[in-house]
Amino acid sequence: MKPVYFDYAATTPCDPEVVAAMLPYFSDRFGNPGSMHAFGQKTKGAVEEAREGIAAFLGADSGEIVFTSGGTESNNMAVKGAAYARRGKGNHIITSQIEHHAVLEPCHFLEKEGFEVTILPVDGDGRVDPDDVRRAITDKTILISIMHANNEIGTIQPIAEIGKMARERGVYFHTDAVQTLGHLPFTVNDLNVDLLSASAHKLYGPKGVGLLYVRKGTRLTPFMHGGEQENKRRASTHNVPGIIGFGKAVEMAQGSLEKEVRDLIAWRDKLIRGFQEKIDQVKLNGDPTRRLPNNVNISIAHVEGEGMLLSLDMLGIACSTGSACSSASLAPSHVLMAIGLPHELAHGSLRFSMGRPTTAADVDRLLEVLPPVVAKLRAMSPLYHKT
Amino acid sequence: MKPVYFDYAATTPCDPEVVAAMLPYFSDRFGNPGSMHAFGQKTKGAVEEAREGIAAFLGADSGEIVFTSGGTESNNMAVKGAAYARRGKGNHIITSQIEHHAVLEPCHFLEKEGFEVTILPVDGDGRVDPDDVRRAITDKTILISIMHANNEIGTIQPIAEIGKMARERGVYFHTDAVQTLGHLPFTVNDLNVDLLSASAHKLYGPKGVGLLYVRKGTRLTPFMHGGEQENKRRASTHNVPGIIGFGKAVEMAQGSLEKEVRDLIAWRDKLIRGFQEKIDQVKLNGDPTRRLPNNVNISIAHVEGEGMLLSLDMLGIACSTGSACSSASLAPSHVLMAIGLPHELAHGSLRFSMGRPTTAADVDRLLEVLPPVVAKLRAMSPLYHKT
Amino acid sequence: MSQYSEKVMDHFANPRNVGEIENADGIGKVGNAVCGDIMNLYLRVENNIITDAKFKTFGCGAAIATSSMVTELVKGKTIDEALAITNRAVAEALGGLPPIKMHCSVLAEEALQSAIDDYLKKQRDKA
Amino acid sequence: MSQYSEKVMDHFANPRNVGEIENADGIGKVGNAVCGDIMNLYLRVENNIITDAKFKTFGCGAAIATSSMVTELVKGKTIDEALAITNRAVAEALGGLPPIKMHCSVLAEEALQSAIDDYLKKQRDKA
Ligand SMILES: Cc1ncc(COP(=O)(O)O)c(C=O)c1O
Ligand SMILES: Cc1ncc(COP(=O)(O)O)c(C=O)c1O
Repeated sequence: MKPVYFDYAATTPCDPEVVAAMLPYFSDRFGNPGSMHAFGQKTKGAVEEAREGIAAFLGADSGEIVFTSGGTESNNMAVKGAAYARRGKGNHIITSQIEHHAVLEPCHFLEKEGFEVTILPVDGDGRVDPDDVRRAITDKTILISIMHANNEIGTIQPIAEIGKMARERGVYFHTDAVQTLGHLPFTVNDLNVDLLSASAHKLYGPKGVGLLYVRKGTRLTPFMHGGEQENKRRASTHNVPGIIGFGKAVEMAQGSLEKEVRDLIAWRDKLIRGFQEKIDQVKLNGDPTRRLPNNVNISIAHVEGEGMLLSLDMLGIACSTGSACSSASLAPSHVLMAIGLPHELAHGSLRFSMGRPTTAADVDRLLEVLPPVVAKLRAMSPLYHKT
Repeated sequence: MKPVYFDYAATTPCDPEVVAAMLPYFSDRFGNPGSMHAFGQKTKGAVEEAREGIAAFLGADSGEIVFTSGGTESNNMAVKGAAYARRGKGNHIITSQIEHHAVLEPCHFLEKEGFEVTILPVDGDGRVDPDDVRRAITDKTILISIMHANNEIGTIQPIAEIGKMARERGVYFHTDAVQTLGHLPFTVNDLNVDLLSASAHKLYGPKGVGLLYVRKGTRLTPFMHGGEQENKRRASTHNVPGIIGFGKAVEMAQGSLEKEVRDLIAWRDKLIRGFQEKIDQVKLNGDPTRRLPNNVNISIAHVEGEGMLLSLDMLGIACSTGSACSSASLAPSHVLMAIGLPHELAHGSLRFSMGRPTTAADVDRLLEVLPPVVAKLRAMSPLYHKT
Repeated sequence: MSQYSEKVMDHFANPRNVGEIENADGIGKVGNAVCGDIMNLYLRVENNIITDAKFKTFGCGAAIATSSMVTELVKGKTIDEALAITNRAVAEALGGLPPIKMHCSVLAEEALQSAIDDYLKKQRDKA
Repeated sequence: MSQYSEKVMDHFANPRNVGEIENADGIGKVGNAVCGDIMNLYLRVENNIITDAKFKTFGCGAAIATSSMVTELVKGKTIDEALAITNRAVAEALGGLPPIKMHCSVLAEEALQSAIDDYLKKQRDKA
């Protein structure tokens, strides 16, 4: 049987149309957009067209889009760039416990450089309380970075509300929208953000290309220092095929977003209900309704995540886990810890994330395959006792 | 007539074999190498194979290769990474006037952060004097960064000698080999380097992927902060197709390098002689013999570079210029200034760079087309008087 | 699944000797939920020879495979022979473990030591 | 060549009025080699009307095109009319210039002003 992929939050396959759009830019239209000759001007035009399409989708000006190498770079550029640019004004940054490492690690780096970072807690569903943000803002606060939706537990944050507050206080506001661009409908004005990160490979575009939206007037110290590309904001030869692919991916998302959200929410809720009916002692992680349409994250008591993941993989189902055993650091997911999950339940977590190619049959198959896997592993577990 | 490309130093077309190697990794083998399931493990294996092939070509261990998004990132990572990691030991960095902006700009950034940077001059041929390096080293020196060969004037630097000195003094040594990987034969041990940057799109690989060689034991603070990829040295989801393409490009260079160097040197010297015979008041920029096989950089008195570039482009020949008019900053090339060229000659510079697809007929065509272009523009020039 | 050897995958997918031994002669319980691995090992010992071994494990693939392997390795061994089984021996019998999973083999060794300690203590208590 | 408009490329490729005018009635020389643009403008003036204009320019494509355009624009104009020609007018006549090239149109305006100043000074000297 063909393996079924339930890990779209980790990465997505390039849509064949995206690949087709990229293909001419590898060997035929290969010029460097920075070159003045015809080879260069041709690709420059194509890059600018992609930029305009993406900007329009985001409700932004094309001059506000900076292409990067991915979500991680966008987050580094936003956090470090704003911090260095506004050091004259203050040294305080506010973020949350459930941010991606690509926000938290730059913050930790900046702490060593003399910045102060407030890391806000979240509630049991993984939501940041806007009142906590309000209370944390001081005269020295220069940047707030709160993600749009969490990649592990799918919780959607009250971004617009926090953004409004940030604007009132003259604080830059960044959101990591890597999990939401092309998956939820929004514009940068809806969200009240100054900076927004996205990554093409999460929406059927290629790996290795991302963007940072930078609202006009937002000062940023460059992160990638060097040549004068991207209006001197981000150096390095443009990844032309990547950018073209990103443009195409956004164009396609624009067309299919609405139907996708509807389908995915139905399947997501069917999976959640189904797991809870078929398996005892299952907990849903993350907000039950304010969550990504494609995200199901559960903790299954008394079994460990990697064991379930491996068993599912052998049965042709690919998913991910927040278990310690799956990471190089041997610590369980910081997100699951932040929502107050006991260690044992954190170790027993599984994330199933769906995508455009997911079918109703895939969902049914998963609902059939998981319960016996859990039963088999629970039979080996010294912790499990039927309730 | 088909346009002829003489700008391989700016970027190269992907070899069709490289594209073919990448293709399966967009939509079919698309897994995230960080994922534990079969989709991820398959691409992880492919990434590691590419790493091993490239490492072998460089005479390095595969554990010493870190994949990045290009030459700019590699340079940023090397320079900033070494500076932050060794701040306890000292704060002094040595580099040269003819480095790429992707080295100079990180250095300027670090100056604002309290580091001291010595920027060494070069001689009229663009060579750094190893004795200057020796004299510049102090007890506080933590890093020396000198490029392997210059991208504008092609001069090859005495890297091995400088590297030996650096090692004796316990100073990290970085070289920007973006213009030489796959174009000159060398290993990291030949060069005595601790850190070496390269970029795939300069050797018929894809744009948006590069590498930093990091000699075992070299301490670097991460530049791209975030997840645990690349042994925690460089965060962000791997650009799998890009890395596979890079691996293939290196494999192909390995096969063709020797013959290419021979052909290109012959054509290079034919062009230089030909220009000097057919056009009066032409100066070769860069070292006449210790130069990249594919690089011809000349200054033509009394005409401006952009005008020549446009005229050539209309006649189907693509090249580049160090003229101010071609850059956003309106300053002529810092490299041409560093070799002591008067402004007027800097404005009249052209770079022709050849590549694997270049033919003898292309070379002849260029020799035919340039002289009348120069004559036409000189007829308009208030500066030109026949000698 | 290139992370694990075929042997590991086999012992994970078809673990040997799962379960508990009633009135076991030696019981070892190691690990805790915080670090994500719990291993319970049960031994039946007759005339100083381990005649049966069973396990229950909460843990990753490697933890289950090492549990399974250690029960296989000890069966038929004398107590002294069993005491000489190191974590490396368990890992090697599985065709190797990824470096970040070597701690699972350590846990298996500890479980075995602990079960034997328990057996020896019970013997002393009887005497 | 999307950087420049078609008009710019036309005036660059086929520049009008290249050359010098012997015993010109007004000569303007502006720019220098350091900034990379030098423009020399020559005017023939009869009865207060510019009857001929020529140029010699060292500079980029935009510098050559603006030189060519300004010579076209002034021909047949009175001195007062010519003085009213701004850099924007030159740029517009060329279908626009990229922002970083607007300084070339400024240079063309300056060359024209300088040539007319020279003409007026010579007239005064004669009188
Ligand atoms: C929320 C979030 N932020 C950032 C990233 C990093 O993006 P990339 O891997 O493209 O650098 C990811 C995914 O890896 C993500 O899910
Ligand atoms: C010598 C040198 N260093 C660094 C770079 C930057 O590489 P990339 O454009 O891949 O970031 C280039 C080319 O652009 C180069 O020629």
